[in-house]
Amino acid sequence: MALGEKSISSPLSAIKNLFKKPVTVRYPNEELEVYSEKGVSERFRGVHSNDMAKCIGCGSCERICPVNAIVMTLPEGSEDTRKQYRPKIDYGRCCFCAFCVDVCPTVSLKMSKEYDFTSAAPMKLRDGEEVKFVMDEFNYLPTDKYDDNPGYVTGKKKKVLG
Amino acid sequence: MQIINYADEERRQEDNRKLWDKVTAYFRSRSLWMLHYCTGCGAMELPPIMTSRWDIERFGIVPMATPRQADILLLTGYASTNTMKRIIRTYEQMPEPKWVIAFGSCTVNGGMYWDSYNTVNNVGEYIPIDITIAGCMPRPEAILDTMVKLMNMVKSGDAKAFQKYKDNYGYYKANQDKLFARTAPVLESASLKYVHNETEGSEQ
Amino acid sequence: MNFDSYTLTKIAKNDKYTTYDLFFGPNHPGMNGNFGYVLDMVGTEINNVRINAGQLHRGFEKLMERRGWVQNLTLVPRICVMDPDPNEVTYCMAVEKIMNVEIPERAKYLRTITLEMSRLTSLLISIGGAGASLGLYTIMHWTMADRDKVLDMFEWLTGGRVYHIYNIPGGVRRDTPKGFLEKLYETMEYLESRLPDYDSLLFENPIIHKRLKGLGPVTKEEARKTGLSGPNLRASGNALDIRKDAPYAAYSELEFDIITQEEGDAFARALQMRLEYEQAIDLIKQAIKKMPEGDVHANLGNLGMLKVNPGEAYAKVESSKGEFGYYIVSKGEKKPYRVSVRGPSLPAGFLWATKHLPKMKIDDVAVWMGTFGICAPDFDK
Amino acid sequence: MNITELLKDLNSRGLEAEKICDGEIKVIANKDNFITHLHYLQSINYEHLANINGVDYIDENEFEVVYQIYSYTDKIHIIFKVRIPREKPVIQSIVDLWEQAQFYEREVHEFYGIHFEGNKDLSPLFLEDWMDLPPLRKDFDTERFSEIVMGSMRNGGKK
Repeated sequence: MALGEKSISSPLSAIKNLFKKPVTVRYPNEELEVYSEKGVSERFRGVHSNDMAKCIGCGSCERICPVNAIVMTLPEGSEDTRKQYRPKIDYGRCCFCAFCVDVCPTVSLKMSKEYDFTSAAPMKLRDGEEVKFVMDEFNYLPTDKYDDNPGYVTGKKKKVLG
Repeated sequence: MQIINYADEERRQEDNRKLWDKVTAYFRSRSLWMLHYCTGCGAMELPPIMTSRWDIERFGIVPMATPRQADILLLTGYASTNTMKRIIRTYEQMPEPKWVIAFGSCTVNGGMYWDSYNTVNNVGEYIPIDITIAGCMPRPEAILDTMVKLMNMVKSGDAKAFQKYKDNYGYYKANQDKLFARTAPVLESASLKYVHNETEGSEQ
Repeated sequence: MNFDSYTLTKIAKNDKYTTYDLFFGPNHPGMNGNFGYVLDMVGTEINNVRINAGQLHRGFEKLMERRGWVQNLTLVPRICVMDPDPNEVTYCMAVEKIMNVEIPERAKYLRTITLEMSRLTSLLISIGGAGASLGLYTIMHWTMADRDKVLDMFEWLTGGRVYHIYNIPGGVRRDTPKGFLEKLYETMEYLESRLPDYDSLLFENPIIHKRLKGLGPVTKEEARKTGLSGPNLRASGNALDIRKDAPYAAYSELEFDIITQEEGDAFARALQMRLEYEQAIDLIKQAIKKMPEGDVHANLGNLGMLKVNPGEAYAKVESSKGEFGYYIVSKGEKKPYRVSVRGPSLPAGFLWATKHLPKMKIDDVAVWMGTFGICAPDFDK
Repeated sequence: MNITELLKDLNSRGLEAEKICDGEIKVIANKDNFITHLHYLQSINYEHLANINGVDYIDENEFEVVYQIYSYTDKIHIIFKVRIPREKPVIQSIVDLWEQAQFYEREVHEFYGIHFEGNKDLSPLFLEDWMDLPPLRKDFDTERFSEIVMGSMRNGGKK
C-alpha cells in the first residue's frame, strides 16, 4: 500500500494481536519455554560446579583464567599436598567465559544453570566493611552442589583448549 | 533458586516501625522508578527487561529520565573514572529514599577490568550499595529476581544504605577525593613525560 | 498556520541570554549509551557542539597487551556491546593471518551464521531505537522482543546471551547442538514474517518520512573520504561492502547483492538498515542450507599457551555499523605486542557530529544518532 | 593497479614496501617526507583512511605512527608506517588530507603523547585530569596505577 493511502479501519488490525500468545514471560511465576527443558539453555554458562573427587588440583583453570578470578586454595581439613588444592572463584572478577571448563583435563569443573547470585551487606557494617563482606561472599569455592543441574560442560573429546 | 541468602539473621532487626511507616513502605515498594542511565555494558540487558519480553512494569518499575524523579540507581557494569564522577553527582541529586543496585561482576572487585587505569574497582567504596548481583552480564531473570528482592527489602525496611551516605560521609568523601582530586602524578614514571613546548598551554 | 514567530529560538534571540549549554548525554533519555554532546544552543537550535566522550574508556588496548592471545577473546566482544561477534571474528582473523592458518569449512559457515545473527540483534536495536527516539515506542517493544528470539538462539549455541566468546583462533569453540539449525531456520522465518508489521508501522509512516527525509545528508564523495563505512556508506550510493571486496568466512560462497540508497539522508540510512536486516535473514538461511559437515576447529596445539610468530596484520569485518578493523603486532611472545582497534562509529560520532549538528534542531539529535548507528564503546575503547 | 605494480611503484619512490598477504602491504616511510607520499597515495584513489594508531617500540626507543589506508578501487590495504624518536615525538598532521584524522590524531596524542604539528585541537578526548604518563606507553604500569588509585589487588597466583 502506498504511503498515506491506508484504510481508515487499519487501526482495527491491532485486534488480531488479542488472540496471539503473549510475548511476555511472567518470570517469577513462569519460566522461559524455548529449549527442550524449561528455563535457560542446555549450554548456559552459569555458576561453577566442581566435582571435588574428580578434580586433581592441576591448576590449568588458574592459568587460563583471563581475569585472575581463579586461585587454587586448600579446602579446610585436607592435607597440604599439591593434589588437594581446589579452584576458588571470585565472582567479583569472573566473566563467565568458560575457558576454565574447556581446559579442565578431568572434566570435573563445569558450569551449571544457576544464575541468581546476589548479595546484600548488613546495614551495620561501615567504613568499607560492607565492601569486604560482599567480596567475601562472592569468593566461592565451587562444590558438586549444582552437579544435578549442569549447563556448559565440555567432554574430553570435544576439547578445543588444553 | 538463590545461593546467598541476602536476608541473614543479623539483618532482621526488630520491626518497631509505626504502622504508617509500614504502609508507606509497602506502597513505596510497589512503585520504584529506576533511573534510565546506561553506565556500562550491562545496560544492554535493560531494554529487554523494560520492553515486552520480560516487562518490568509488572512490578511497578518504570524507567525515568531524570534523577530528581528516580528511586533506584542502577550501576550497570564497570564504572570508569569519568562515569563515577557523574554517578556520584546523579546519586546526590536523587531525593531520598533512594536505592542502588550494582550489577555485574565489575562493580564488586573490578571484574575483567581489574587492572585497568580508568575503571573503579569497588563501586561500594564511593556510594553505598543496597544489593549486588554477580554475572557478566546478569540474565534478565537474575535482574528481575534482584528487583523482587529489593522490593521485599524496601517493604521490610531493610534497605537503608542511603542513610549510611549521610552518617558516614567522611569515608565516602575520602575515597572520592582519592580518585578525583589528584593534584600530582601517581607513578614516579610520570617524570619521563615529554611535554611539547607549544602544547603545554593547550593541554591544561 | 505559521508558528515561527512563537518558537523558542525567536524568543531566545530577542532575549539577552541568547545561548546556553545543554548536556545531551551521558544521562539523557535520547542518548544511546554512555556518551554525550555538549550543545551550545540558541532556543531550540544548535549553534555549536563539543564532544563529551570517554565515559566508557576502559583502556582495552593496554589490557590486551597484558593478557595472552586466547585470553584476549574475553575482552574483545566488550568493545561493542550491541554487535559483539564481529570483534571476536576480526581478532581471530588477524591472529590467523599472522599465523597463516586456514580454518575448516564448517567453522567458516558457523562464523558467518554468528556474524549475521549478531548483525540482526544490532540492527533490531538500531531500528527500534530510531523509532523510539521519535516517540514511537511500539516499534522498540516489537524489535526488542524479536531480538530476544535471536538471543535465545545465541544462548543455545554458545551459552551466553550477549557475550558469546564463541570464535577462537582456528575456528569456533563448539559444534552446533542437536536440532539447532532447524530451530534457527524457523526463527528466521518468524523474523521475516514480522517485517510487514515493521514496515507499516515505521517505514510507511508519514510522520517518519517528514521527520527523517533531508535530515543529515551525506554526499557520495564525502562519505567515501571521511571514513564512513557500512550502511552509512551504502546509504549514500556507494556500492561497497567488505563482504564482497575482501571476502572472509563463507561470504564468497553465498549469494547476495550490495544494497544501496541514493539520498544519503537519515531516512535512507534507516531504510538501509531495514533492507540489510532482510538480507541478513536471507544469508543465514542460505548458510544453513549450504552448511557442510566436518571439523569446526583447526588443530593449533595447546591454545592456552599459544605463541604467535612475529608479524603484523590488519583484519577487517563488515559489522552492522561498518568496518571493524584490528591491527595486531606480534613479537613472538605469549601476549600481543600491540592491538589497535578501529571502531566504525568514530567518523560519524565525532566528525559528522561537528558537521551536522550545528543548525540542527534539538529534537532531531537523538534520531540523527540512531540512524547513524553510533555505538559509544567502540570509539571510547 | 594490482599489488605487484603498486609495490614497484612505491619502491621506485624510495619507500620500503613489502607484501604481507593477499591484498595487504606494509610501507615504511621517512618522517620528513611521508606527507608527500600520502598525497600521492590519495591521488591514486587510496581514499579511505581507516585508522591512525601508535605503537611504542621501547627497545628501539622509537614510536611508530601507523596509518591504515585502503583503496576502494584497487581493493588493497596499506599499513603505512612512520617512525619517530621517542625523546621528541613530533610528527606532521594530516588533517588537510583527511578530516577525520583530526580525531585519530587527538587520540594518539592522548595515549602516546605524540605531538601532531598542524592539528589545531589536541585537547584530551577521553581521560579527565590525567597527569601521569600517556597510558598506552610501554613504561606506564597500569596495574600499579590501579593498585594505588583504585585499590585493586591481584588474587594470588602467577600471571
